[in-house]
Amino acid sequence: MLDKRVKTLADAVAGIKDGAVVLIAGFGSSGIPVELIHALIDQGARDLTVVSNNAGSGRTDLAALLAAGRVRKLICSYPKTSGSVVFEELYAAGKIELELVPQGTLSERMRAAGAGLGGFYTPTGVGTDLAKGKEVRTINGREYVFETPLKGDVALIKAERADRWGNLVYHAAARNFAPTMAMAADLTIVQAREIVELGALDPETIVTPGIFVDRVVHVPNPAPAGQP
Amino acid sequence: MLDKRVKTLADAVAGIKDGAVVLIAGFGSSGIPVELIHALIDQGARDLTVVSNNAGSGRTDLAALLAAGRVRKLICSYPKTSGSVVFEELYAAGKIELELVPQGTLSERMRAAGAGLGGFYTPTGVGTDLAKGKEVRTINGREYVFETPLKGDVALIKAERADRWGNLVYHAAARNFAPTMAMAADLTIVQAREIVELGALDPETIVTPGIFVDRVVHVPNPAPAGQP
Amino acid sequence: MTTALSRTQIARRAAQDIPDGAYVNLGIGLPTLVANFVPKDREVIYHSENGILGMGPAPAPGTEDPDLINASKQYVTLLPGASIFHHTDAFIMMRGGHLDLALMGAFEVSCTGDLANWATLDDKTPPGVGGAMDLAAGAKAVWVLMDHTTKDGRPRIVEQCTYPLTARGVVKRIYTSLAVIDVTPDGLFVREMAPGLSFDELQARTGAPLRLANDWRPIAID
Amino acid sequence: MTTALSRTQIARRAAQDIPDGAYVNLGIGLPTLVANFVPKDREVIYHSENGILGMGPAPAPGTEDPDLINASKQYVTLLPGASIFHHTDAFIMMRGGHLDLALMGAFEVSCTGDLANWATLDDKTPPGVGGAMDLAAGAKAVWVLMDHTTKDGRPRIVEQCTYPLTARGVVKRIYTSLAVIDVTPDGLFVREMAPGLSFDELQARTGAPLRLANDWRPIAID
Repeated sequence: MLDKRVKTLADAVAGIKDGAVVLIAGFGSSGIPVELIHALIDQGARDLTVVSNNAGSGRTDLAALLAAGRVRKLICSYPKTSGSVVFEELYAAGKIELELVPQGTLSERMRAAGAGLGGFYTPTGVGTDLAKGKEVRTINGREYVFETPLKGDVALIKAERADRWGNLVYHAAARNFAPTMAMAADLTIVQAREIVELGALDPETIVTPGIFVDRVVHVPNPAPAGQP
Repeated sequence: MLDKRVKTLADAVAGIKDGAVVLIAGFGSSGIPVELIHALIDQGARDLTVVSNNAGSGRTDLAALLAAGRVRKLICSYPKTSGSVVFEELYAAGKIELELVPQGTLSERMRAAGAGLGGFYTPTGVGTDLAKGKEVRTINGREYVFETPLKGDVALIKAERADRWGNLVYHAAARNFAPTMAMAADLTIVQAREIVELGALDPETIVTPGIFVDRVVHVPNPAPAGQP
Repeated sequence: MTTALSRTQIARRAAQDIPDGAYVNLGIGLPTLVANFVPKDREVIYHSENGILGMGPAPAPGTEDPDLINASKQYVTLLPGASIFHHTDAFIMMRGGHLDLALMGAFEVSCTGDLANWATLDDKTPPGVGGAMDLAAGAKAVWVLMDHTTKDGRPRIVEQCTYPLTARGVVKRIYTSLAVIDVTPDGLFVREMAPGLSFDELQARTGAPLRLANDWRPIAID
Repeated sequence: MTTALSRTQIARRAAQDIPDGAYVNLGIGLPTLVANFVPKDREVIYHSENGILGMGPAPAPGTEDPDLINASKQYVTLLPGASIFHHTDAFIMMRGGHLDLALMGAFEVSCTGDLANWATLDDKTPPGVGGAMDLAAGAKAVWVLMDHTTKDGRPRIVEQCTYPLTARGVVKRIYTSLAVIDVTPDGLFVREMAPGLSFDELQARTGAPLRLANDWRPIAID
């Protein structure tokens, strides 16, 4: 029987190693897997590379992971949001490495990893500082930058509903990076507000097929992200 | 007001030019836009390049377009299916050009066109006849073939339901190539079994957002593909 | 006396030019205001990089959904016909040339349409690029909305950008506090000027050569 | 007297090795039969390249849906937990290493695991590749099911393929009418042989050197 449910948040994040590349879904405060991030803090892995669109807000969730000194490097598109005080302090103090990636390239690089591709050419960033040192190729008269896959050891995802095969649907625009991150990591861990019977999700409206998911934990009342 | 509905099949295919690259959705007999193909035959455009996974079956729809001598070249992954007699005759007689592309590469090349990418590296086909003459690059110790975007002038799509903004949902596994082809063509034309009021489709379960669609025509009782 | 346009007036002016039925992405800040002023008889479909097409106005107080926000992280609603998709698909729309218009703020725009709007020259605060480079590279047209000069009077429209570039040669039109300017292969053409402003005054506050269009007119401010 | 396995028996034998909970793609032809013989206490999730995960058995007569077919264009059903997605996503699963197993037919397999199963040497009939190259390149493991020799007795397991390649070095295990053979970095290891067959007889019908595993056993045919 295929059953991806685990009982506790500690079970969900068990085995994440020091030095892991951790993809954390969410955009601003939407779709942030707050409880999984706090479980990761409790779990203790350090020297992490975190890939997430923003850099957290306030003092909880991603900001708390940063504040705990667990993150060596952040790969993101927009670290500077209202309330991203923890990141800004660490950055000003030279205590965290930042790889800034255009948002579409960030998402596409993770997709490439999940899709088994070796890389792709994008027009995004041509002629800018973010393309410095990268191969540029003219294809059909237009310049493109070569970008490589960005693979995660782990992905942390927040879903609205899941079943025991790991099929997922999301709430409103909370899905954002989650479907792509789910396919781009070796170990995809999901917190779901509701766990439903197999067959309860309409096959035609499942957003993330279970093949991309490894563990599902039930978090019925998820906390909002970035709260004090 | 944004209204992509057109009244007739003739209106739907109006303006398709000789020499056009036409993406035709469907896999086997599922998801084939039969009525749009027959409208294209009536419309008269010739010297077409058709991109479709198979080569038609029987004497209707895609097979009828081939039989009418309108197709100069077929780009597909699997032309040899039960009933693909018309294509086989043309092929044996040297009357049609065939570009055979691995199915995942076919789909990914169209996606690249829709996504504005200049190309990608895939492990598919390395060391095979289908990679002959193509650039091969070793990335992180693995060999990949360079593949280029495949853009359509036109895409013909069959959907289950559409609204006036061109939002689409499909029936069962009939969606197959349609969502990718819809984004890869300059002019995406849809036949929908049902046209619903704006707002009737659940925003979270729309499969093809209307931004990828240009024209929608109502075909309430679509004929099955490949019938005699 | 010249009356420079306020930020609201810049947004209001740009809003008049958004066509009916257009797919539009509104950047963070000033461009976000534009939606408030588009004539009500036009149906404009707003895109947000986090996976929304068909955004409606801000929700009534108490009905906000934390999972329904725009790129500026403000609460939004969905219009009938809206669709939700994931980030990678949202950027297919942006990078793949499917959006008719991207309205963006800028630090500087060059006379050849180079855009600089993502990074300052300050090393201490972390830079943020977001979706700016994807939009700039991929939208069918990029319009910039910005004050005509910096707070201390230096021009933002320049021969060559001094700020780090977002993309080269992409800006088609500039709406500033003083003028509406088209970026063309033949240079910068002034289509409209703030009431009371002379061309010489405008040129003096601009860091690149301007040409006055034959059919120029004063910006209509209501 | 050796009794070679029938096609059904090859499928039946391979079915015993499919693990509980595996994501599996069954190629056109012989592999498609395998699903009928997997032990009922195992939950196997079948993938189809046209965008289905969680296919169930053939539908009852009269309940067929022309839009619910597998890669062999046969009518299928959906199990509870099934999902539908588009072609490009279906191939992400195949190319991206998300499928545990791909079972495929073959014309030839080489002793280093090269696979040839998409094109004959005949120029007159059009070749068809379908998803074979994507699956071969991307599945975590590729198992081949085929007759041990051609109809006229030539070996299909060879030093080097004479048919056009589908992929190099991808086949991990071969189920034939005469044997179950593992492809390893140390060569071909015979794990099982058809009842009554001697190793020398098997080697004689094989175009590449075989080694007999210490723990080999006769194929159990029920």
